Amino acid sequence: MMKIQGRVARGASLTVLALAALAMLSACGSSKTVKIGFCAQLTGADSYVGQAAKLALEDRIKELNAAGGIAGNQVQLISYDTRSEPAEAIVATKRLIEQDKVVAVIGPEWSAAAIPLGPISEAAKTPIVTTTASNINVTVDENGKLQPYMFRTCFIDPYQGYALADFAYKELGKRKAAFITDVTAAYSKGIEQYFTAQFEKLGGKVVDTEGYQSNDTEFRAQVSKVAKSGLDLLVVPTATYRDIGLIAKQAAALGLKVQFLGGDGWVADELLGIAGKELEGAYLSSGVSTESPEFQDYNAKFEKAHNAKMTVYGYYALDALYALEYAIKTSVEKTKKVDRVAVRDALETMKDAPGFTSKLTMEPTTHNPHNKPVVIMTIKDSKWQIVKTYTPQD
Amino acid sequence: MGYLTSILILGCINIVVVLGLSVLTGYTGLFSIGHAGFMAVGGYAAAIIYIRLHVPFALALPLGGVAAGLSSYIIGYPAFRGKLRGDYFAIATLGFAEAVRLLLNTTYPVIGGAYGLMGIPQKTNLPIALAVALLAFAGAQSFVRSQHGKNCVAVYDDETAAQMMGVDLLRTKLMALFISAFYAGVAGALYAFYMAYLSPSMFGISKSSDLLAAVVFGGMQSIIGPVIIAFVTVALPELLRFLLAWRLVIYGLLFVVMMVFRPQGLLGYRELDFGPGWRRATAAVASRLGKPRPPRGPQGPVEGTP
Amino acid sequence: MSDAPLLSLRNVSISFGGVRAVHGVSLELRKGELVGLIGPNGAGKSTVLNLISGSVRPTEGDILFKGKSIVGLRPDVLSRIGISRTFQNIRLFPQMTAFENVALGIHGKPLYSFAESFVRTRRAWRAEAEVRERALSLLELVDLTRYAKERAGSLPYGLQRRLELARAMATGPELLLLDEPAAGMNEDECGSLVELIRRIHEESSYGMILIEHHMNVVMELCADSLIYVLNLGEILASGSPREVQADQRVIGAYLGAKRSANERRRRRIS
Amino acid sequence: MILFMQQLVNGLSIGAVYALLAVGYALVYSVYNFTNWAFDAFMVVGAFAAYYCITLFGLPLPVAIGLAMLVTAGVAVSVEVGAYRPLRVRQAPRLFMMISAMGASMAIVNIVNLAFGGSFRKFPEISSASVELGGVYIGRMDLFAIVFSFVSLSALWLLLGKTRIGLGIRASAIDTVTAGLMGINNNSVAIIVFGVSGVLSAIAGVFFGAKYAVYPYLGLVTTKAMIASIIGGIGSLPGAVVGSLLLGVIETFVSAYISSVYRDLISFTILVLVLLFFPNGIMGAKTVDKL
Repeated sequence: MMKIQGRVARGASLTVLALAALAMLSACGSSKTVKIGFCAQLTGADSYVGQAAKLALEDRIKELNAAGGIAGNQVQLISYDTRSEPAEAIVATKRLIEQDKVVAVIGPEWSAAAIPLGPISEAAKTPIVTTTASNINVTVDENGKLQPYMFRTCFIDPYQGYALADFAYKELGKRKAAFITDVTAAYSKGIEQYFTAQFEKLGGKVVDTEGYQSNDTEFRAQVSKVAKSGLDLLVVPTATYRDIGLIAKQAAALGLKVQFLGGDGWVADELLGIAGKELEGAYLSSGVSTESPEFQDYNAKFEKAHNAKMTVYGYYALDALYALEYAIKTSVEKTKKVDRVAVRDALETMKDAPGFTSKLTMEPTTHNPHNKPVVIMTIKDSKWQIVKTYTPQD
Repeated sequence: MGYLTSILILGCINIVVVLGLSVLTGYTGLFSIGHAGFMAVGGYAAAIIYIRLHVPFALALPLGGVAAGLSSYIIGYPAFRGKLRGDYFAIATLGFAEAVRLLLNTTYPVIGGAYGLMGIPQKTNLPIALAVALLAFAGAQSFVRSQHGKNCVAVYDDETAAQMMGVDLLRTKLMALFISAFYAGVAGALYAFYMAYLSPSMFGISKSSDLLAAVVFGGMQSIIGPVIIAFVTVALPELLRFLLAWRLVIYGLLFVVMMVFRPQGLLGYRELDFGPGWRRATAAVASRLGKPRPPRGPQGPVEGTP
Repeated sequence: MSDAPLLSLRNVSISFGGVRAVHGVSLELRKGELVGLIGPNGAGKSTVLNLISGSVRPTEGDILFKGKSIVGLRPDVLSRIGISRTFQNIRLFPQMTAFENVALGIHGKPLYSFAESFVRTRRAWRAEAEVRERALSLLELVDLTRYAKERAGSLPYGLQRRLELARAMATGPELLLLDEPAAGMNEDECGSLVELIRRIHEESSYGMILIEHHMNVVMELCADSLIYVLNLGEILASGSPREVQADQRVIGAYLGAKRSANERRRRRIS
Repeated sequence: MILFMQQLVNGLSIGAVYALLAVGYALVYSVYNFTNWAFDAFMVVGAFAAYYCITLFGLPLPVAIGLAMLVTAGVAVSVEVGAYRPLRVRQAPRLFMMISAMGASMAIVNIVNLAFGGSFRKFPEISSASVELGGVYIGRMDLFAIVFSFVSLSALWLLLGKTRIGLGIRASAIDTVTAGLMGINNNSVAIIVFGVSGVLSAIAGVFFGAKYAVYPYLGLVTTKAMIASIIGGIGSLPGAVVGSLLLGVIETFVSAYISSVYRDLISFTILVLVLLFFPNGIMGAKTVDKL
């Protein structure tokens, strides 16, 4: 009996030892390096979101380090895969903060994973800059309290909902909207809520709201029901291109000809592949667009280097990195070292800092980027086309 | 070192639920692929009574376990009365766990629904997790050696013979399920107070099948084996994190290899020692054999039984 | 009540989907009496045992134990009120040791509460010691103490038979049903088994029903008591061993009807 | 009224997808009464094989489907030989086979995901056009699915009922060891059974891919097929089809008339209720535990 216990005990202690060694190894590193964490969906069905962004960040950091890093510090990017699950995102973020001792974290990209990180970032006093999590509760919780260490570089759903409603009512002249919403996604519910508020304020009416759960593939029941609701506009604020692709195909199969409207969750070239024809003439809101002229040469360079197409998620990630560059520089000027709290303060008071897509100004009370433009796009013979740009002032 | 403690804490939490599951699957032979459902019930129950009813953390933990244990009767009672066995019972537990997860998904305004329940303070730290794990381990060891525990093994080995020897099948199975659900509930509560956040998607099918695999790999009718594997299944994915998608392929192939080449798992069917009680008894027999005595006929029923 | 028979079957029958396995069987057994139950294969002997031990439920008739009807009670309830049995094909708990198998008979109905199985109270320890004491004495009785820690599944056949007997006695029964205990045993193993069963019969006050094919075992053990002969689910005859052996109907049932000499000759040619 | 009819047709069309899968699932269960959890992986392999036959090699649809059937049958048989046979020969408890099946499925699905990436792909050939009958739209694909599940059911019924191989399969289902003694080569029976169920799941994969999209996680729908075949009566082939159509219609009416958010919750609740109160489903065989 003893022989077995001995062997097993030794096995268990070996595992623990290996773990400790691994932890030690990655914790140290030359003192003149600043570590930035990046947590994104690198595998699984939504890997299209994380992949391009990771490559874009690595390119930018190579440039920075070649030019001497940020205020003399070489930059190191540590990225973890969250497999589009909130629990994994939390564990990965904790690992970045506690073990890798990063000064700040970029990502996660979607609201469901970003919202719970508020209290965690505050406890660890480490700023987190989410890239495309547009739900309002990411930076301000339900009862209005600001999450001090949470920031974002994309516009927020209220503004996206507002812009869409305004465009649908005034430009498209639609009066009776129906919704098919992913009730399990904070992002979808957010857009539905703010769109309805603005649309009804303008005099429109929401005739029917149908729900579904994420990862559903069957929408015929909802589409058939909506088709009979006398709608002239079908708003489908899906969190990923997959849902809208399926809904559009099934709507076509059921002979429903209606004007589609959606949010920036649609943005992925795969959507054009699977439902480009069915969504001809649909409109959607998006942050910045890969089609806008000023990014064409960057896209070309990126495509040549990685033979993968650049995505909007990459632009937002770069915005987050630029914001951190500014904040780290300010922190070094003020406190002579790269300090998490100093970086946070710099982010909060950032005014017209150089960004990738545009100048970055952070609203101190809500930690949302100030007047980030919303671009309204349409799908014309299976390609994105920019139609109009909304900026928050008007 | 924060990260290492988080692996140790998550390891302890996994150990607690795997200990409960090894009583149900390893010792009583009832396979469940729905134990994430009981974890969810325990986690949400503990979090809600803590936040809404201000029940102290030390009480919320066991109460979470009790809630999960009681919920096990919803599926257990009809299943065992209907003599559900093998695949059927496993699929029934899968159905139960998915129903729990989907139900939680639709509770948005009340307890956060699919967006998750926030506002849970982070109470679970390493000492608490270790203490609960040790307590669970001692409890499981003591249970499997008890008369109730042996009855479970009898139910696994031969239900009909066990019944003939006076074992109440329904009560024994419900007891084993209650224990495993209670352990899962406590583990769920520990998890809730560690992550400071709960979302239904944390308790999906993949979590349940990981737990079942931990018991089967650890070895049937063994406590130590599943405990080691329970810890490894938490540490390994973190270690293999750099392998990204490949780790799921390796993980899947590991299932097949283990089942084909070492079905009894790490330490299956091999209890490491019998514990003190045993040594005293054999000594007593040895001393009596020394003195020749006419073999005493079996007395009537032992006093104390009705 | 005290003179009511330990066990009485009244006109018990059962049919499995049209096939009448047992029909109109009645028999009585007093405390301390050892009764034999013999008959050709498929006569329904084991079914009678299954009826008494509650594994199957009779379609007609009644079964009384100490004057009270026990039809429809679960086997574990029957075991607790004093009915125990061995099985035709051994059904020990293979993964458990010999000691654990016998102990299981004692604590089928656990002697302490669910909570005490986690935290042993003094009462629980005493109950454990008691169970160990009785189990070891039973093992001693069937001479298996040496194999106490062996896995039941790995014991040789003859020892498994004796272990099953010890386990059946462990429940503290008043009625012991033995289903072909000597099956598959050679001569001297039968001898020592007969010796063991006789000793148990003399020293205990069990009522016992013995199903057995080894005629010498039955005849020897039931020398001064009754033997029932079952054929095609009905009681063909009953009486002392000598009467039963001489009864033409019994011989016919076992060996087939006596054929005239020439009929045998004709059959051999074709 | 048209909405009712449309929803009924929607229900039947989803039911047909479940039926295609449930028949394959019930076949393996009826023969080996073990839940073949690797079933979703076969479906994924079938869908991807057909998709890449068309896009990479430009093969016409029927040839692509034929090749997909072959590839999937091959994968199914190799999974049987690799992951199940050693356990079956050793008569390991069925639930060990279940875990081995889960492992095989996890490995295959993730290999496909790694090799081809997780994004959605559209089947170029099969158009999802639908025909309109009095205001009710019926997809051509759905008709194909309903027809095909009945065809495959009756073909299987004939194979099992009327042919010598079928007799061998049924014999080895009842008792593998004795069947072996009777000269039936159990291994070849296993190859036939898993080959056939591989072909069925390939068809279901291709069909699902065309109706929805081709992606590595399309196998999740097989849990619904499992529920359907349990409702119909586990192990009974006609039960699988009936259960599938029933589940499809119930699901659609729930999401149409109650709320689509509760659809899956309702189907899992039905599963638990059926398992608890009619464990043999509508048409399942009563299994008595021989004492």
